[in-house]
Amino acid sequence: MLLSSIRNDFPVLFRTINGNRLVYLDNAASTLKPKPIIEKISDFYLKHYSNVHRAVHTLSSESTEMMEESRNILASFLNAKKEEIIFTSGTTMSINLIVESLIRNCFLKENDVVLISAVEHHANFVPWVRLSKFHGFNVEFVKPSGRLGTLEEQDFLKFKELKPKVVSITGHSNVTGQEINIEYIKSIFPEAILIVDGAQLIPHKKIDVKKLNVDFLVFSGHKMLGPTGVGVLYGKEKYLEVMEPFLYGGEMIDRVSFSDVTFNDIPYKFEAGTPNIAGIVGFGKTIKYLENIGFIEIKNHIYDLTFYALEKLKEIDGLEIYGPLDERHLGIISFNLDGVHPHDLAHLLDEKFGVAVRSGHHCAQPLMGILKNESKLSVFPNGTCRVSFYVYNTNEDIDILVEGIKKIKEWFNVQ
Amino acid sequence: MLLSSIRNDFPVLFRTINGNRLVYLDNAASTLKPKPIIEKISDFYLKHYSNVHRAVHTLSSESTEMMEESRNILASFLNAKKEEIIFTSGTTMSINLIVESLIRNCFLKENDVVLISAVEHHANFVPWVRLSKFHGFNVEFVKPSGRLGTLEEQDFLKFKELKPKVVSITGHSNVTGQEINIEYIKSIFPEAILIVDGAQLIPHKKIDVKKLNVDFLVFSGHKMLGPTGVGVLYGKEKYLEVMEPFLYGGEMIDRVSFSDVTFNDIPYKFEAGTPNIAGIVGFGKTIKYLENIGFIEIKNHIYDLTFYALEKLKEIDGLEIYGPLDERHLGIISFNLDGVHPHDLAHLLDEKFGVAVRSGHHCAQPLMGILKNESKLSVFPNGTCRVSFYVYNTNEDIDILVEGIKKIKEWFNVQ
Amino acid sequence: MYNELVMDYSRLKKYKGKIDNAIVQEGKNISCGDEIILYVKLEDNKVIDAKFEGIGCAISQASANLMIENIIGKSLEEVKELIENVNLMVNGSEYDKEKLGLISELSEIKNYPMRIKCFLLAWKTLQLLIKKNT
Amino acid sequence: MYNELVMDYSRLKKYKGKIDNAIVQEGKNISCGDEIILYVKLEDNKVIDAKFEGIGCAISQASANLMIENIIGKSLEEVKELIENVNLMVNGSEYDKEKLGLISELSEIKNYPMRIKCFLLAWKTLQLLIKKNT
Ligand SMILES: Cc1ncc(COP(=O)(O)O)c(C=O)c1O
Ligand SMILES: Cc1ncc(COP(=O)(O)O)c(C=O)c1O
Repeated sequence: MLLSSIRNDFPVLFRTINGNRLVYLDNAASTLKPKPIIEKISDFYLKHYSNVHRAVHTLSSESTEMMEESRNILASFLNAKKEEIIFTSGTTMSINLIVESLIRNCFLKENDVVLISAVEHHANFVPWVRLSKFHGFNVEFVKPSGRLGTLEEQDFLKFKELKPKVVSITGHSNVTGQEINIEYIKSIFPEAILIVDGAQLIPHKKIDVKKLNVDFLVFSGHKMLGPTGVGVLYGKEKYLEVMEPFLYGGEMIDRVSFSDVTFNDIPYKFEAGTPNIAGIVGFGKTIKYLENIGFIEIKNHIYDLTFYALEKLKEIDGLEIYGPLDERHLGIISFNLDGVHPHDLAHLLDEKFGVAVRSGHHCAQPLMGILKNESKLSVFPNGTCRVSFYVYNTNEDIDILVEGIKKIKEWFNVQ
Repeated sequence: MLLSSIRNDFPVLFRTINGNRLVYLDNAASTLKPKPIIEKISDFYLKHYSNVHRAVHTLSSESTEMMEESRNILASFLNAKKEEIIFTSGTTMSINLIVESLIRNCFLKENDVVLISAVEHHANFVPWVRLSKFHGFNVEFVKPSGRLGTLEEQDFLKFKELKPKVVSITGHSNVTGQEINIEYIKSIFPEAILIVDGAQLIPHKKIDVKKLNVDFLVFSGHKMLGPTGVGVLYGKEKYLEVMEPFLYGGEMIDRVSFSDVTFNDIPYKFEAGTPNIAGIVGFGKTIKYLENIGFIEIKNHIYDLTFYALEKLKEIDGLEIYGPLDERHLGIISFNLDGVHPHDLAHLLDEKFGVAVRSGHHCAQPLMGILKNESKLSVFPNGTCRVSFYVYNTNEDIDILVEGIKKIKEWFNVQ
Repeated sequence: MYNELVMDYSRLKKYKGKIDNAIVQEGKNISCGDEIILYVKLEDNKVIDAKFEGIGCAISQASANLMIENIIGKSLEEVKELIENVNLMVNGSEYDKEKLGLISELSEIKNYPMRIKCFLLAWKTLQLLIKKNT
Repeated sequence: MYNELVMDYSRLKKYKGKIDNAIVQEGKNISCGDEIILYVKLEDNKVIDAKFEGIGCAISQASANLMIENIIGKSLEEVKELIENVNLMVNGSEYDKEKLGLISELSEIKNYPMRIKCFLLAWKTLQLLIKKNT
């Protein structure tokens, strides 16, 4: 599929916002949905839907088959076994599952060390910090020493001697757009359980979990053209086999008596209750859709857009860009315009130019504190503007964005 | 809307299964989905979709408004405050949230008593039994003393002196179809935290949570024509305010630092991460759709079908029906045909007559053990056949079912 | 939303600064980190002077300036009425347009749920100040 | 799925019962509670007799009866081959149809993922019995 014709799959791109055509640059929050995926979901509901796993009738067989087909698609996408693919409601749930399960299994105990970074999304930050209060393990933070929020490889080396039991790191920052070198981190902490938050990574990078040798990899459907309410937890079989479940209920059990319970095999052990069947079916279709475009093509396209945008944004006086300014910077650009609050900038870009961008702390308050200390702006407004690209974006989108920023700058009389 | 014309909203009802028209009687597992709700979801994805809550741009405002509109619909449906409506991925997740949160808050402590019944679905059974092992509270079980799995009011009285801290009971059994008298249970245990599993109750009964005075009420969208992956947790404000969250991540926080976290207001405190936005929007539409039919009409219709089916099934020699045989029996009928394994019956009903019914333990293994002890059959096959009705079912559906059972009986040469 | 009124009032300097011997109240919008310090001088239950310090978006600044302009010289009773009407306006309810004067030209704020917090920062802080000091 | 073969073999009586001094193995399908007790008599690595007790659905009973009929008189090697081919058939893979004889008339089972457990109960139990005793 040609990226140039892909826009036709997204009718919302032909909407106008206050008279301007929509320029959607909030993809890191969530992407738009193409017609073939929406139709797959409708079609499933209209013709095949019923509950899965538990019945012998035709509709239930069809639903089960369609859901398990999605699991196969995800497994081969990641080069995992199908038993290693657990469907969750999203990245947040996936991470909470891992943390709580490690605790219930007494794998994480008092005084153990968990290493995360200071650029994590709250989803990979708050569970660790909060549950450490109840269970007494210690959370350590790799803080960025590079350019305005950039994690450098040596930042991790300092923690080697702490022998962290768990290292949980984003594969791609949702604020600075920095891609993190997971291979390198794995090589520093070969003994640790390595969890990778792939929410921003997987949308543009096909990962071979065997090759990368991560223990857990989590991501969400909605950030890669897929439906809401569905995410994936990949976990190595050897961990999943012994881990205590997170949610208890139907389908995840083997035998239930008044005194105790035994559990079903993986992956079902971790999928209590009726799953988001339509979401899972839609997610399988999503992977097929993206593979049809080609992940190499997707990454190249996003790379080109990022490069183009960085060049143009750098030209604007008083505009401060966060994160690395080299090839590690991909897909997401956070910035501030001196003298203009990010909420005003985002609001006006939408209102006057039809450009949808995000403003705020992007669920990364700890990183905002760090950027504030290092910012060269006269006032750091405790948040940033963020633009982020996906398959349907064009250079013209970026031109409209840049024109918009310039006009708003004039309007605010920023010198 | 007339129930007679409603079938047109469900195109799948016009499918044939091996040449027979589909008779869908597996509604207790999950219901079919009507066109208006599927279209609402498609339309939302096609025209308005983006992430919620966090952005100032137009699409995000629209998505947020549509999602919060669903919350308002659910709140007024239950006569709750909108802050008391938490969206989850389903009943199973709702119950797990409550159990784990009560534990984290140290509300449930060693030696405390939790009272549940022996007819609970695993979703309201396994979390209590399993987590009691880790945390040392005691789970007590109200066992049915009535006809073949029927809970009687006096069964509860015996537990009064144990002063349970928590009473968690299904409002409607998914096996016997018995509607449970929640008012009565509330009156026996006025001091206990009362949790009602409404997964099978809410599809046909509009509950006023203020009047019923329950502390928590949980249910799933997919069992009442709604989308998969979305459920509701109603909780009294006074509990939600003080409870520890279950999932940690974005949107549920207030302030995040390297040392601790403070939380957002309810309901957001309990909705970490990107919600199942399309599912929630669809669920709001679902409630409107059902209210348009009218909950009284729905209940009457299901009552008529149940009465008709019970009469007809009772006539079949060797067919044993479980649960009460009075007006407490509604919507769901579990039975066994002597000498025919429920899997065979269910399979043949589908294969030869297009009738979709469920067979097995219905995620209620403890109850199966009880039924086995009390059964009058020559061999109780450790499971039952279950038929269940919803708005689109007709007496003709039941005629086809009964004819099918009779033919299969002949075929198996059951005397 | 960004009409001339907002732009002009967001840049206004005259109500910015400290007042000695005034009642002081801090306010914070945690979601965006914006802060305000409000100074109000009361005499005989009347606001005789008010100023504020702090940073924030244009909407929060304009709203704060308009607020100060509208409370100076007013009795506490009148100020409370003003706050009440602002809250009604923001919620999209019926309100007394005359009482709000220029402020009502920002009524469009009700359509921007994400910006209401910005708009209300000063007003919430004022409300707290009154509650604590009367 | 429910052809005459299944119906007939599900009702067969001749392979039901105990065998004294045989190797015994219990099997259980936890999801439906069905149980089987398998009795196998070996001599010189050959199955000289086999029977089973237990209840279950028609498919599990037919499958058990067909299994017994097909293993009596066979060497352990041949039995293992049989099991292998049954597993292949059930998974929808290529298998040696001739080796399975009548059993292959139940190959449709592969289209009923919910019933495969029923079909395999006897076979899994046999597999376990062999594993434990050789
Ligand atoms: C009574 C009862 N409780 C809980 C559940 C679990 O609901 P869900 O699978 O939607 O989480 C069900 C349905 O399977 C049920 O019937
Ligand atoms: C890096 C990162 N991790 C985790 C998340 C949370 O994902 P979700 O909201 O789908 O659970 C996000 C997105 O918001 C993210 O960008």
